[in-house]
Amino acid sequence: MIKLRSTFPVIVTLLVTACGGEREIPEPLREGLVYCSEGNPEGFNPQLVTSGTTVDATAAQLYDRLIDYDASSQQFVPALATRWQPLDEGTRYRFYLREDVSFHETDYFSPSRKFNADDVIFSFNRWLDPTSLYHNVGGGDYPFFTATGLDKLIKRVVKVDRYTVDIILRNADSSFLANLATDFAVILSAEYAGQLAVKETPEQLDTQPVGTGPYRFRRFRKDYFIRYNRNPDYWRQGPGIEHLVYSITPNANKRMLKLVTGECDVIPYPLVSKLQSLNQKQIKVQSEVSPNVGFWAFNTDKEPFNDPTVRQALAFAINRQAIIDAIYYGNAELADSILPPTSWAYTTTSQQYEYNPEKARQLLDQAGVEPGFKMTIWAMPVQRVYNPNARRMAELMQSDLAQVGVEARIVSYEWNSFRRRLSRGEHDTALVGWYADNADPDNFFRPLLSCAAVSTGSNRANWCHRGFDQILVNAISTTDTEKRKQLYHSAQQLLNQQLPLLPIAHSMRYQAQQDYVTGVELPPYGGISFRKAGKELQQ
Amino acid sequence: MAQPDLYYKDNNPSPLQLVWYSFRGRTAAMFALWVLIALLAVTLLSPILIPYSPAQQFSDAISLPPSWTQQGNIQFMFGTDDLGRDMLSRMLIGSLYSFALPLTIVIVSSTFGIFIGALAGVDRNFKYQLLGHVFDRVLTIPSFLLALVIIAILGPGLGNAIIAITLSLIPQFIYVTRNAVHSEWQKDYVTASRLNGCSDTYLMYRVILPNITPALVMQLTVALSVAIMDIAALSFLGLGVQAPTPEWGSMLSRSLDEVYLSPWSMVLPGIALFITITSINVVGDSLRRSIKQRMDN
Amino acid sequence: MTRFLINRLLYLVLAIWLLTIFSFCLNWLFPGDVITNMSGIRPLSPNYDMAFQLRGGDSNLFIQYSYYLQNLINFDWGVSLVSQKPVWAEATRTFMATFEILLLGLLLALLTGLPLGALAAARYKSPVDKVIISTAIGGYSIPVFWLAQLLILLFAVKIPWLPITGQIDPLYLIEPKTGSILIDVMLSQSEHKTDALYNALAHMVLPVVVLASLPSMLLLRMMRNTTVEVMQKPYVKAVRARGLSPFRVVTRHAVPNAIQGIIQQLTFIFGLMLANSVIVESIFNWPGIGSWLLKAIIERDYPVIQAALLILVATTLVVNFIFDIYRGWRFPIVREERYGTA
Amino acid sequence: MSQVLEVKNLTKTFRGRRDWPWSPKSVAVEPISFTLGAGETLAIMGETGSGKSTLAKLVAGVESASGGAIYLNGQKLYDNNTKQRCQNIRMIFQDSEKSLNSQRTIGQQLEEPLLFNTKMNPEQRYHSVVQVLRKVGLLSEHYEFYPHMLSTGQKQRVAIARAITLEPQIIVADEALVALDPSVRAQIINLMLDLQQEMGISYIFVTHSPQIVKHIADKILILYRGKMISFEQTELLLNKSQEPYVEQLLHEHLSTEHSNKKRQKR
Repeated sequence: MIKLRSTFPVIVTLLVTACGGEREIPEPLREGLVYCSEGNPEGFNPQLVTSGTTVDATAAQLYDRLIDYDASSQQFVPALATRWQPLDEGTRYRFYLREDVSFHETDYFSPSRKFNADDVIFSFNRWLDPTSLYHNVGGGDYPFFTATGLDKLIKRVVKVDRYTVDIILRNADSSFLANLATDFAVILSAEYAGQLAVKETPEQLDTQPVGTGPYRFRRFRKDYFIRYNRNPDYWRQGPGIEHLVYSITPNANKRMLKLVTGECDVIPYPLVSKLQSLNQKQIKVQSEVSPNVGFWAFNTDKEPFNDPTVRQALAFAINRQAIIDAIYYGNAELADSILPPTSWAYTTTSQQYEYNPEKARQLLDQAGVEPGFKMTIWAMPVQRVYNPNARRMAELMQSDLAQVGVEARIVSYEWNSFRRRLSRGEHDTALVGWYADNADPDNFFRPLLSCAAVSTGSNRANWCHRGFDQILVNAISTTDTEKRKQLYHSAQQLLNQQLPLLPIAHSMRYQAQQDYVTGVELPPYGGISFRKAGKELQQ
Repeated sequence: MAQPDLYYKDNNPSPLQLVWYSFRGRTAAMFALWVLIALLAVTLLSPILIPYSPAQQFSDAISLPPSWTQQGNIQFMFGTDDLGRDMLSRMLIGSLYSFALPLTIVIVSSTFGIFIGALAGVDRNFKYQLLGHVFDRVLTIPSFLLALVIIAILGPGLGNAIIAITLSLIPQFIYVTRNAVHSEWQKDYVTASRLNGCSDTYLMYRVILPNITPALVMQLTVALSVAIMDIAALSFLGLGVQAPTPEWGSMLSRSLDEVYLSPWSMVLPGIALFITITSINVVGDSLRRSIKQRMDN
Repeated sequence: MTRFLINRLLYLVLAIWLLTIFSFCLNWLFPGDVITNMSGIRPLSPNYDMAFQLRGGDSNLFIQYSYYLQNLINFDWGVSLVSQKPVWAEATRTFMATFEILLLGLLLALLTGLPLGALAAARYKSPVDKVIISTAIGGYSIPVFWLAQLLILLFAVKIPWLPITGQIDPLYLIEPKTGSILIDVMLSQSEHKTDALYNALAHMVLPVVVLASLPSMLLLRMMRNTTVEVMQKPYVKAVRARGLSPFRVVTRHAVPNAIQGIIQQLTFIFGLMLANSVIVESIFNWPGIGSWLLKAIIERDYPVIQAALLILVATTLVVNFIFDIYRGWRFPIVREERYGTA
Repeated sequence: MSQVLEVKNLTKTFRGRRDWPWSPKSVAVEPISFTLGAGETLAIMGETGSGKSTLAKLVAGVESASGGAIYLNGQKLYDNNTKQRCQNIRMIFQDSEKSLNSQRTIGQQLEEPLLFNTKMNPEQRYHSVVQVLRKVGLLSEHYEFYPHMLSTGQKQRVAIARAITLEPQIIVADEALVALDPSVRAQIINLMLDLQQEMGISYIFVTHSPQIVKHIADKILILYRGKMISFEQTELLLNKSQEPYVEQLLHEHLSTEHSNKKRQKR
């Protein structure tokens, strides 16, 4: 008993000191930043994916591109290429590369040379050239490049000299530079790839990445964290912190709580209305208008979703305004096209799918869908800017559908399995969305709805419509904005009538952070950039 | 009558009745029992009692607090959740999944378990002994882990969770019954009845069963609280009842999302679970004490 | 004693052997390719042929099983279907993480449950006793996940003192070598070991408290009941009549008597905590074996499911064996008991 | 006089629980043969562990023999034929308390043998039970009683009632009188002797009380470690036996009782 008595105070003091509010903030905490991300990255090479979680985790942190897009000036700005010029009537672009840029020095790789044209050639050929050594490593799918047609557009990448590269196109293309400035067109190290090929572990290129970006990869533990540390030899102004940690927290509310307890410095997609109700003074909320769309895709490969009438009927069955109110807390706009109204190619569409259960039932009868019809709604498990809570949205829709005699079952998997299964077309319908990678309207159409995107798995509706594809091709091969506008208008009308997917909302993008965090950027067409991140702590 | 009537016939309580008298004397126990009976009544009547369909969404009444608060509305006694669904209706329908379902599970698994256990208790072959020992080892694995094992094989879902919990409870019943029957079987009164020429079924149901009833009832209460806890826990983890179905555990699991805006969505299902399990535990505990008291006298 | 030990050991080995057979059978029960279920290597992977060879894919069941056992013993447990990382390495790390909070939770439960139980018994039928015992019954009935949520609400939203997820602030850059965060901090080269240690302890508070709550209530009740029983014994009454304080009576006479019962309960309690750890870990994002299993179940990651189940079940068996042996050694009557029934 | 019971080379071997399968079996009762006439009383004696209880159980059918045979009125008894045995051989247990089912009324328990061995209807059964109860000196009201409401002596009477319900030829009493205090014991013995005279029952008493043996036994069977060392008429054995073991058995009890009293006096 005496023993027990004496251990109690010890434990109590331990606890008190452990929580101890008065302690000075230890150095590692001052020098590092925790970003609570919403899911596991699929890998560490954005070339291989379209998933936002992977892009957020890698693109701006580990890598650089040839050129960047500056949203404030709405212009392309130099990155690894110091300048560039179109030649041969826009079918050849010459890039002059920056000298004295070094790749990451990590515990698994020490670069022996600086960045040069070989790295650019290697990085492009990885996805461009099916015969290149690395093309099939990691599955050989490069969804972004296939979906945007970049792999078809570029004929060849030619080394002119050590610091000059020519990219030869098959035809002039208005979206070319915009696509090069996206998060996916990253530059990898050819030297590192060569070493791995010798060691016969090529897949390490995508799991233990080496780039030129502001942070170096250090460690990834699935479901728990990704660690980066500052690249001391970064070629431009680097971050003000030593360490960057992605603490993986799929649950949106846990993320909020962790922001409140101070376990997170920055979180994406806070539930803004809830945060306001918490009334925490030390937390700042940033918001951005963001080009995105959350939608409900019908798997048009499957009966009866191959029938446009059924798709329209289901669209009439859903009370989308209620979704905007309950899921987005009003911080979103009801979508009537997959293009956000801010886009120059946007047009209002003829047919509005307002909530109308009677009409829905009527259409279903017309299409021969019996009451009691069973279907699945696949709701993505993570929170994205275009959909803060897909599972809850699915619940709302489930009860809406029940009204018209359709029994919906909600299906959800861990994010990466979910995407894998979607690509295999296991779903009836899916609640997903899209976030624009660049300012060009084409980025909303081709990755989501072109025939090419069916095979790469970013066309969740598995919808392939030759006429529609032709409109897109026509639109992309002209530089006449007025003509493009007309073409995109007709594309939107076609979509509105065919309805392979039902647009639900265009949402604002939010991010919450502790007030001492500085320099965390939300590029409008990208994930998140910690390049200029810092902390201003009062000491 | 030549013989005086010295004893009152009515005053011949059986030992089981004596246990009940002792139980009846405990205020807390009786209170808990009444709570359980009321709960059962409410559960069975819930389809009639609910004011709205549990899936109906009132888009003009999202996250409405319970009626006893300032902003509350008498129309929704327990308030509404984040999709504008009536909490009272959801709680009531939830009791079907959180109380009636475990009850059914326990009844089914106890039937199987007691039957197998009785067989195993009578037979004394070597292979049964060996099985018994291995079985003892299996029993050290808690039922929740066993249920997880089964869910891991079958995959998540309500049906699978029901199968998993039913199967995971059976061993406990087999074990308790087997041991009870086994130890009773050794006793002289069973031998005596055997020498009376009683058939095996008579031995089992009329001779031994009344003697192991207290042990079985105890095990039933334990199993019921375990089953309620397990199904709630599995649903909480997303392995049991799936999202929109209003089960208390799954309601709790999603309530964390709403905790700052509508704390009642977390408090109400939690309290319901807590009261149910406490009542069962109090009843079980009092029962055990009554039996013990009976034995001591 | 030797015979008792051998007997117990035989049953343990038998049970574990059956477990491996069960685990082996799981490969068939799970949907999909058997070799993939075992090794985590997908049929399209270039390594598949090798895995097929190594696991005896074309031979009969018995040979396959022997390969399976061999791989099991060599700690070649395949790779995760999802992360393609070796299962065994992750299994040991997650196991250690779980074991850490389990042990601390058990310790906390003993340190709170036993003294409180003794106190209640010493003040038998007084208000103190009644308060303690009703708290115990109530505490025993709180669903752990609810308790965890209430604590999160309290410590995250109302008084933000304690962190609510993970093992340690990731900025301390502690690499998960063993999996047990305290050991990892000790082993690390960090210059801020003390700070890191405090931070890790703070992270542990909530999971450990939640995990300890239920066993603590169980121990409390059992300690109280045993003690009250002992206190009713004539010899104890006699000692008390001589003027020994109730407190001394409890420590001198009741505690030693209660220990056997407590050790018997510990087996049960350990299993209970292991089961609850699945819930606690997933709520507090503790990288333990429970949350690992849970994710694997949801992601249908068969090699991981198998490994986690194997380890969880084997652990309960082994712990049960250890407590059994200890009881047999410490209280010879137990050894007789086991043989006594015909 | 014709022999009611004839036991020929009855044997019983056990396998101890603590033994491994390959260890040799232990022998509880070595081949034993004896006979018992109608209305006779046989006492089986021996030290603790000599196998006397086992022998009684073999005869009563509680346990099955490993070898040998039992003949009742010249008919062989089979293990699986419980009816044949229980109608003719009944047993009274060492502890009446434990041999009664605490959850059932006296009446229900006494009805059991009637239920399974006769074709009586419920009313007949009730009357038969009441009659038996009266016979052993209990009241008809006891029909509704539970065992815990009776005294030890009354329970013993119930046990006897159960034994005589089917009017058997033989009653085996396994230390049935040990637990009783002397006055009750005397009552019970007298009751049993009365019943014997009335119904012509043969008794097999397992006991180690020489007093009782002298008082009631016609024959004595003495066992030593499973072996029968003597089987004689009581007077003969008492008078002429010179064997020290037998001597000790027949007088031990007296002397130990004596020394106990002495010790208590101190």
